[in-house]
Amino acid sequence: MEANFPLLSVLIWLPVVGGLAVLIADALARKGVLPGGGDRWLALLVAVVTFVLSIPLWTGFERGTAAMQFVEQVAWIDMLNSQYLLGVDGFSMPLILLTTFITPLVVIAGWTSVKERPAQYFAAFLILEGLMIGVFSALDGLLFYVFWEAMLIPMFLIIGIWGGKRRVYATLKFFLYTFLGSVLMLVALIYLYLQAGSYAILDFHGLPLTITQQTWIFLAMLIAFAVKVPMWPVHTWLPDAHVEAPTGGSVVLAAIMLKMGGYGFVRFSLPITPDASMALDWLLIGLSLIAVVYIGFVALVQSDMKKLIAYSSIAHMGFVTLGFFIIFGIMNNTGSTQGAALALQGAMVQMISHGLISGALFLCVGVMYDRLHSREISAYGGVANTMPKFAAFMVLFAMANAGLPGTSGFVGEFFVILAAFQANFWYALLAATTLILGAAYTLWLVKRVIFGEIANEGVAGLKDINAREFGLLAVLAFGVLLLGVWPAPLVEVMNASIEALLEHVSVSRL
Amino acid sequence: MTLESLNIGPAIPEIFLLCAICTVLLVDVFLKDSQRGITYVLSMLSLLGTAVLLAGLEVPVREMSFFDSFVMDPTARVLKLFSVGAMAVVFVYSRSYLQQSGMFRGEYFVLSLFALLGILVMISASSLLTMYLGLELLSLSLYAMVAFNRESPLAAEAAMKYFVLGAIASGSLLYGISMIYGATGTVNLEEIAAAVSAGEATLVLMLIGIAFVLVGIAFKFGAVPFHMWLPDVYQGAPTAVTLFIASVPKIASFALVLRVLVEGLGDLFESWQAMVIVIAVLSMVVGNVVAIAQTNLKRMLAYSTISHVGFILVGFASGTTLGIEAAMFYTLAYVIMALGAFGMIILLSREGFEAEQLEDFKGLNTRSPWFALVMLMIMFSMAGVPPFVGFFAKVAVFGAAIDAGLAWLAILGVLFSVVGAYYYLRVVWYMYFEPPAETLRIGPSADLRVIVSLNGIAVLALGLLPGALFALAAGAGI
Amino acid sequence: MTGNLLFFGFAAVLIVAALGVITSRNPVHSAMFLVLAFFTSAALWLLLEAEFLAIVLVLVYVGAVMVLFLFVVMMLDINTERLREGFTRYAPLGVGIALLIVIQIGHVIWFRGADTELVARPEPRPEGYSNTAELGQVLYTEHVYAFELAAVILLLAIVAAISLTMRKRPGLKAQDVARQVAVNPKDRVRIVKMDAEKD
Amino acid sequence: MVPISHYLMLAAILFAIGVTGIFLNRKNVILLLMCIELMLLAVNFNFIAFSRMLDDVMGQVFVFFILTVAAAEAAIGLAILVVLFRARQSINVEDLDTLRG
Amino acid sequence: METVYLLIVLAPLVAAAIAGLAGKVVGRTGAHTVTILGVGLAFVLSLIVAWDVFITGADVFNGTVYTWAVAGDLAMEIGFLIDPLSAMMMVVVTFVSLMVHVYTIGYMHGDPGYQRFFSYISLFTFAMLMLVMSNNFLQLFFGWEAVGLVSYLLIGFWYKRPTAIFANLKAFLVNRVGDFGFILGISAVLMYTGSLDYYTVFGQAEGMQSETINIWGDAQWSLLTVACILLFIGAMGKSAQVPLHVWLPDSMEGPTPISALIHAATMVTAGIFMVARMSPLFEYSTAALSFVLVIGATTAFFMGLLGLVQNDIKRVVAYSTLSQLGYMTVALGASAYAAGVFHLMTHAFFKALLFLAAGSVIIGMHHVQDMRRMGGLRRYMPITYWTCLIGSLALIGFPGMSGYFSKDALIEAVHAAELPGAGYAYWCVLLGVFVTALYTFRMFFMVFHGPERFDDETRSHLHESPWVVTVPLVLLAIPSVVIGWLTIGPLLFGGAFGDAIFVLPENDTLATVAGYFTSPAGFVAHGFMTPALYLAGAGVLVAWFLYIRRPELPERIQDRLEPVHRVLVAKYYFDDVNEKVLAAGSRFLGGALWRGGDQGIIDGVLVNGSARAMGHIAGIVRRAQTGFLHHYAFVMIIGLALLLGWLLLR
Repeated sequence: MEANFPLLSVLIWLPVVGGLAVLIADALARKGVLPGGGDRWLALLVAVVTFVLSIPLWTGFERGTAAMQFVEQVAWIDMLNSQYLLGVDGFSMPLILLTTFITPLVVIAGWTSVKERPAQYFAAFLILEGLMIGVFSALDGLLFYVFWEAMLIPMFLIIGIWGGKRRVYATLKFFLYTFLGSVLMLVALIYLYLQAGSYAILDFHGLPLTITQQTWIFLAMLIAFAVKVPMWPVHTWLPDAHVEAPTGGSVVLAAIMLKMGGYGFVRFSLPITPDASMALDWLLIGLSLIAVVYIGFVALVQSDMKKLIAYSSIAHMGFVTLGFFIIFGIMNNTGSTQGAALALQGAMVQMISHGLISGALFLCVGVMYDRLHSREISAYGGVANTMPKFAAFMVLFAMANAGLPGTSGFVGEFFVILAAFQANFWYALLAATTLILGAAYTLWLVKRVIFGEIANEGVAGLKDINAREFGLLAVLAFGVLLLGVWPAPLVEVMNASIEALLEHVSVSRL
Repeated sequence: MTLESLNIGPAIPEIFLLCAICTVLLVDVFLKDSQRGITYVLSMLSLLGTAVLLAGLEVPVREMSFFDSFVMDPTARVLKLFSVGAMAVVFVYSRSYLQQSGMFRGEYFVLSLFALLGILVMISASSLLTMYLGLELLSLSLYAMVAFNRESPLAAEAAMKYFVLGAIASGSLLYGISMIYGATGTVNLEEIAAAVSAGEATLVLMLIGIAFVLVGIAFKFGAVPFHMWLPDVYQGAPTAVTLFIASVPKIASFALVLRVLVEGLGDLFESWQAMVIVIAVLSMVVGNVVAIAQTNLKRMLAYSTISHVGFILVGFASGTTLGIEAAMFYTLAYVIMALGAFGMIILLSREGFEAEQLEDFKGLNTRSPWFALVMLMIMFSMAGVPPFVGFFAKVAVFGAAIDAGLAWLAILGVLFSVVGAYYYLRVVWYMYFEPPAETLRIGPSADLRVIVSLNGIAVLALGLLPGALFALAAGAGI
Repeated sequence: MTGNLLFFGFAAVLIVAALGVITSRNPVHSAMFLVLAFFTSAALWLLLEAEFLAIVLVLVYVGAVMVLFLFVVMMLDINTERLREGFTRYAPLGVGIALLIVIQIGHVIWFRGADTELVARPEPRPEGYSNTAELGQVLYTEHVYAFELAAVILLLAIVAAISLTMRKRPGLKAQDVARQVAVNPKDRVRIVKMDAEKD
Repeated sequence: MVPISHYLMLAAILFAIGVTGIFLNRKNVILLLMCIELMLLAVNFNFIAFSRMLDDVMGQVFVFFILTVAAAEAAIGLAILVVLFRARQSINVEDLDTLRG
Repeated sequence: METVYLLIVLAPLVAAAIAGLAGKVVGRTGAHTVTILGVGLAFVLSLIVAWDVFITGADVFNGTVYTWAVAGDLAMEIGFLIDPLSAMMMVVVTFVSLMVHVYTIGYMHGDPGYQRFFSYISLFTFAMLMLVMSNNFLQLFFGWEAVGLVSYLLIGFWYKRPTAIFANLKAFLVNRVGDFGFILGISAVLMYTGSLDYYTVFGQAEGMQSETINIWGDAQWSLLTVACILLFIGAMGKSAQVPLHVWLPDSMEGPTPISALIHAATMVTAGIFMVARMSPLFEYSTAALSFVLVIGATTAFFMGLLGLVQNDIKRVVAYSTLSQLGYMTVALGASAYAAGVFHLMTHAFFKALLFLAAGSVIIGMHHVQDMRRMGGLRRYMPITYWTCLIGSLALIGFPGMSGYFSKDALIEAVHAAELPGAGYAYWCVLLGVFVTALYTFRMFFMVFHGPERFDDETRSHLHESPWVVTVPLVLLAIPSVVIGWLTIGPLLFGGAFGDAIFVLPENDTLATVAGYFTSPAGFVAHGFMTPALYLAGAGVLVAWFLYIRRPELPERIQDRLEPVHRVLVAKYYFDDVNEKVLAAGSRFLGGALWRGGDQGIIDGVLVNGSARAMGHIAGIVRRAQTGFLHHYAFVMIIGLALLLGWLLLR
């Protein structure tokens, strides 16, 4: 790969253009110009090529530096001094890879189960992929915001068109909720622009701001990111969106979209407003812990599988935000950045890991839904009898969700709990309740769905997963296990950025 | 008096347009109903000629004509070119609609061109007198156009309401102008500005004048609480007329504010800022909230217009160069979006059927994925979602507001844009999430389809690369 | 003093006439009150030495516009019985608001404007001053642009009024000379050949 | 001579009466048109009074154009009225409530 | 040597993978062959390692296999620590596991999940080895949880049985409660030492003593005590100490080999092992040791009592396991780590033996587990009878048997302890001896002696189990008899554990015991001077009297002591509290938070409420647009008046 090859741009625009191409191919197929059915293959091709192209990001990524890499810079809106500025560091690069990794899986997952307007379905996901990569690679505030918001559109359609019975309610709620959160961030971004004279995020980082300014900016951005993460109490869109979304939608939502909130915290809140972050860390920590505990209990009583997993996602994302905001307490208590680095690492790894696990769990639910067209736990029971292979995967992912060591789910939680203890005993204590609660709701689900006697005729007639589904789940299982057994490569990529961030936040902006 | 002292050069496009109108009028009289296409072509040619002349003008700086009653500057040229272009789009959209509904008469074009002339006059007005005359030229044309479908009781009702309320607004505007005249002794905007800054004006009279003038301006813009005509007119008028009212005259309204408030009364900014803010807030609130309850798309878009006016006024309320540029950007963007939205309604209308109910958009994605996409882009653009042009319009005005220390106004604005997003989303919802109520193919002519498509693409393209539009708006605040 | 007397007299009449316009049940009466109001206004304008406009007001308004009004009133043949109903229930509030506006303006004009030239009593014009001439001098020079615009507006009014009101009514019997001339005997007379009746 | 303020006050009252007429009247649209004429008359008073006060002809020129425009306006208003009457067989203000909400 | 260690760990893992992933391909024979080979290899190599460590006296091996992750400057590694403690554990684990593997061939014969089962137990062996061989907390935790996972899978092996899948969920959750403490303990350790490596941590233990942590209010708690108690909570979960013991009896829902391997011999002793491993930490915290002591004593005595009222053969053994785990814990609390670990080892053999014997009985009885339907089995199953007798004698501490040495040593050690709670603990363990003997021989007599209480149908099928079952019984019986005699000397008093176990001189209770230890035989002789031996004898006698001599008596005693009996049958109401208060409470709380918080307040009031409010307002404002021209005009005029007023009043 040549040094000045615009890799990030290609990663962003290839799926977008590919998505449009799928639409066009479909339109031509309707007119009889092209043979029908090619849209799937085209979509898959685009997704896979995007993934392959993203691998150089990993291999060519220079470890040990926190500087932005693969930077591209083109003038965009001169009047607003906003540029088409892309680049990745240790925070964003793994997330981009996660995105390119998940999308082909989503395409494959929808291969046969999407009957209605498949071309639009695949196109929406491809466009979504491009936009999501854009979010992770944009280094210009306005550009970031454009991607951030534009992403809502394909997701809105995905839930609304291919969703379940209450899809309209769910998708409107999803859109308006996240939109409401985001617009305040826009105000903050504009304000920062007016202060810095440019939209470049790195310029924002160096901006001296008073504590009042910081607080307002922090709060405005907090709403945006908190909704996206989502944090309690602005989480209620997520269960609805997940339940109603088609399988692919749920997967992308859980695996990638939620990560944007977390990403926002490390890219914006912490470095731009470190003092406000420190002053308000109690709030974030409190909300995170509520997410872990409160949502854990709520997840326990869900009767809908997707809802349960959705709530579990909220609880798990609580670890991400917890990890981000305990760093001040840790640095204060221990006087060193070691624990804080652990916390940030934990939060970041948790994001990646949760992407794999929740994606896998939603795929599992999708597998069952494709067969019985129900997401109710009570409609199942004893699935292991008829679908042993599937049951094995399901149990594996459930265990990963419960944070079993050896799976990726463990790494992040472990790090964060270890670190949280250094901030405050009670933080760690409350966070550690996830060991119990997480296991309780996940395994109770498994117990009711997978184990037991065959509950009804529907379950009796289930067919085990086919090769396509097996492949999907196996790939994810491999990822989950690999990250669990050997997270070092991932952690290594992030280390330099985390060190730099910690150094950055420990200097007051006042 | 010589021609040189008149300096008619900068006004040649208007003069050409007037001549062209007369030609169209004359030619049309002698045409049979079946030859009405000639009127259409002639009207388009008039627009083309005007545009060419405008483009050919050399306007390095501010230039005055007709004893300082006509002003030409780069901003004016941009606005005029934009108006003429938008007018052309309106004509394209309207043609098939008029043919279908049996209203394909020459008067539509003549009246539209008169209105356009009024708009051009307003854009170049440098005195309150010419501003008033241009405004009346525009308004009177519009009143007549609303009642254009003589068989429709709704149209007649709308026209009557529009007329009466418009007359009150004109009266108020005139009353205000009289006060300003009394306070400064002149109606020339430059002289007024000079008098104000020199402190020669009687302040209390100016204040009364500003209040009354504001009523007139707010009415023309359709800002709350002077907006009551707007939904009724949008709904009652034939769609082709609504399309026109909703789009091009907003440029004139912008010019009205620019010339009168900013250029003429700029030094009294502190006096009118608060009022503009109040009006802007009310517009954003009422427009966005009431639109939620609408089921008629035209009426919904009317309330949407009201809310957009609120956003435009936020730009003015900031009172800075940045704000005025932002307002101009917003106005231009709005015109593009409004054209597209009403163009879509026209596109879906057929003989004896107006696609003006929300339900009529049900399942559009099944009937025509492409036009559903176009409508989707327009709706999201209006909602202020990137990467469409409407988003940057909002960024511009909020940026200006924050810059002027009105962050709370910006926050209020974004919050209500979220409320507004709901009803735009509802359109998308009907198009994409509902099964189609009918399966008829989309009929109208190729030119309409092409232009609507281009309109939609423009909404996206100007969103992806808004630099050009920003550059156009750049000169406004100077 | 005479000026004062005249002013207050005409002003009183004007206000009464204006009130008459809005309170009359019969639109014809309203129109008549309006005519009265215009006449008194013209008189008051004469006091302000705006002779040209005073004349124009009478000629244009009373002579043309009001006639038009009356014409329409008559033409539409409105059922006056139905109009004999009261004002809206917001009347008191409405009147209150109107009074408020008057008070606001009055407050400015009389109190806050006290130190300005508003209270000045303008001196009479010098001898030989022609209001008409003065207007005429600027109207076609300085204000030629506005003048042309006014012309366009009048043209527009013509076009608009015609396009709105002139129409071919379906039941209307009208002559079409061209068709009469171009008539063909074949269209009018049909020769029917019949077979002879047979028993 | 009377002070200019008297004329202005008279104009204000006239304007108010015109306005009041518009919202007091709920029966007859023609009356609305007449009220509008009253308002314009008030404006003209203002202009002429100021013109006299400032000794500036501009006010009168303005009045001249207002009269012109008002005539055109009346014509169009009446034309609309006729259209309205033909379409609805009524010019009752209270009947004009099809469009609302 | 590192290769050997790796091989020990990986052999069972690879075997498990083959049996599990390629079960269909390799078939039943293939599955058990490969797993037995894997575990057998691990056993042989463990023996070599043990030889190396104990006999040759090789240095302690402490090495890293690979770096798991580096966060900041904290390196987290996977590595092995091979010292006497882990060497001993490796041998025990692999030996018992091997026996169970062989036994399973017979026991699971004909089960459709045959391959899966072998895969699981092999996987378990891997996990357990990872646990004991770890040189750091991370890997310890990994192994800790992994054995929990396999335990979960195996208890729920018959996933169609509602009771089984209930039990496995319960087991996992209760273990998770322990892990909850455990992970906090690790956090506490990390916070102070900045490392997860054993040696680094232990090196700082002494300094950690003076560290305090502020948990509630202004009270300063000793960080070390907090850490140790938290770590011990983990041990309580895994080693089934009160009140986290509730899962163990239910875990008997799993196949019997599992009960032998996991829920008796190895996994449940992980907690004991862990505390022994952490002895350098615990030693510096008297409070933590007291805590351990009291908990262990309570478990030892009160769980033993429950064994008296059980009628299910496996449950009796299970409660016995609980009680014995309590004994080991008591030893830890008394700083007699070596005694605890020693008891761990002997217990592993004889308890595995007892379980397998019970399994053999169950096979013979065609999966009847109720002792009231047995009796007189001696005649039909001689090998089982004799091996079971050996196991029972070892369990009650019959002089000379392995259990005698370990139990007597630890009772003596507790006697010597001076910690707060030591007196209580001593009485508990002492009376526990009587109870142990009573329930053990109650079981023994009910099963093998007395009248035959089963039907003819059963009798016709009743015969001794096949060789794959009996051979492991015999092989396990041998160490059950001799291992104590052979190893007590070096392990307890010969310093064979070397530095692996650290005891402060002032806490060294075993030193007191060493005072009267001269040789194994001498120790046996000394036993006759302690009350424990007589209590055990009394227990056997009472059992004989009640269940052979006067079988009608137990009923009458039961009636006479109805309230006590009820409490015992209800297992002190622990399960009731857990299910009705904790589980139901959680569900209730979850439901309340969901319906009330999420759906009620957040969604209902805030989200949908504001949406509804917006719609409502829209409806109202909309009505202002009446359609009446005069209203429109009116609004405009009001607006004008307000603008005017505001401007003028400003």
